[in-house]
Amino acid sequence: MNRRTAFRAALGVLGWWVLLAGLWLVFVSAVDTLELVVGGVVAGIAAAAARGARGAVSGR
Amino acid sequence: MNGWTTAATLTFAGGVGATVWGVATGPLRRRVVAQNLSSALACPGLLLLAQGYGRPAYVDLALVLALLGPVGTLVFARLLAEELAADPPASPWATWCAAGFAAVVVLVLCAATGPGRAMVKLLVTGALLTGGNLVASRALAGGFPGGRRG
Amino acid sequence: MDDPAVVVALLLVAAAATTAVAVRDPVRQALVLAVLGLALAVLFTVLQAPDVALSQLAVGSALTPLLLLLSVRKVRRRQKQETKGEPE
Amino acid sequence: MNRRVRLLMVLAGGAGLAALLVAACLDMPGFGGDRHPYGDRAVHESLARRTANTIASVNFDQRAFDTLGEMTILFGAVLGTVVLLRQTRDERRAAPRPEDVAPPVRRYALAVLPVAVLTGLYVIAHGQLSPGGGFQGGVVAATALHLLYLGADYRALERIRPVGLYEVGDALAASAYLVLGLAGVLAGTAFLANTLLPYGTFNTLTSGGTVPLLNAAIGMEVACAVVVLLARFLDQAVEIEEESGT
Repeated sequence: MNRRTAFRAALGVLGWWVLLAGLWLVFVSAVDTLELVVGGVVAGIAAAAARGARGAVSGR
Repeated sequence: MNGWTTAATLTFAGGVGATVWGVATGPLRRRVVAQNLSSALACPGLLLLAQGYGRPAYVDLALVLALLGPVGTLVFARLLAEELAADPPASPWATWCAAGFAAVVVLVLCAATGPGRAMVKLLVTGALLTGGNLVASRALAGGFPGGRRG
Repeated sequence: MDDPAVVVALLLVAAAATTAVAVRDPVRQALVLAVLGLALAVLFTVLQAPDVALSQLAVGSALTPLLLLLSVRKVRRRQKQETKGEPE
Repeated sequence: MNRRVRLLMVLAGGAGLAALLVAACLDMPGFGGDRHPYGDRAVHESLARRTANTIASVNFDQRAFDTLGEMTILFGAVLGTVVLLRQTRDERRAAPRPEDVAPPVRRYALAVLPVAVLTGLYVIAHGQLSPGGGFQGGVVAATALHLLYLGADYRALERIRPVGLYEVGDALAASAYLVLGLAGVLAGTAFLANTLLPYGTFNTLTSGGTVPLLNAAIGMEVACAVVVLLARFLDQAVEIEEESGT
């Protein structure tokens, strides 16, 4: 993996994180600090899953 | 009973009732389409119930169904690919009708909810449902051209 | 019992459950079971039990069909192997 | 004791049970009535502990011991499946073959997988606030992973699903539930008593004392258990075949 593909992968994960954190904000009924922290962590987990899935499909 | 729950009851009686009949009779190609339509019709019904009971938390039910209903149809499309390749289902008419019905219900509910995060949640649910059902219907009609292998 | 939604949901469950018993082929039974799960989820929702309905949706819509169809596939593969006498 | 005596005993026992059931049914409150002695008490208790979702309060606080039993049943069932569906000596593993998938189906699977994982975790985290909880969310998250099998093939799923790790996660989550229960004993109250943590503000993520923590433990346990269960079924259906000529 050279620097260019690593950069693109990081960009992809970041994009997924932003999208999923936004979805979390839409799902929850009331927003507070803890909700934001938990949402950020959960969106990170889901973004990692998205990255892993893409890698598993294309890495044949 | 109010207008929303009446609409939901009619959806369940007419739509889901018809899919129970469809899944119980006929060749396999009709049954898998009926299974796909059942989640496409039950999900708007659940959204209508959430509005009718005045409980926004019930929208979570429709959200989970919008995610997992099409996944269930993909399971059938994937594992019955050989049988379905021999006798492929073609139902653009019914699928588009169900998708249109879901879209109308979601838009009406959005108008009733008013702008806000709750409206975006409804729109996300509707997009996941219609997109998922269209893809699942595509998968049933030859989404796995290799037949059953891995 | 005077709520039409409850009556409709009960009738749907009764029809789908009877069909699930009457159908003999396991593949078609799995299809009916998926719709039966949906009808049960509707029944639980109109009876104001959304937690149970969510459990039913989570398990019934994708997990149960997957387990059933994988079992059917294993059995069929073994039958095919036995009739051919060699692995596919 | 011959056949006839046994039959008579069964009939007598069955008749007694039927009589008791009928007597109980006759004294039940009417369907959809407004008298709910147990419901009123459960709602009162759950509000006293600031748990918005009464069902979560019943499952993880008032009757948390029942949930421990249910978790043990799932754990044992998965353990039994792992033992029964193992690879025996006269079976061999064939490498799963790649699968042709139509591009829209593959794109859909890759796009929905993270959204479904997020939704599963959302359902687990908000178990004490809205419908849902550890079991429902765990099943949704575990099902989401298998979109990779549906939208691609088994080799892709195997790459992101080390079964051993999920087995460890299953056991760890089950132990976490027990440890949370024992913490109550060490704190001087009772097993699984909800007295350890402050009850928090009503209708926020921290409300309900230990309910969110028990929900998280159950969520992890169920998600890992479902992944392990499906892994055994998939192995049998896709990879394991009998030796030829046996």
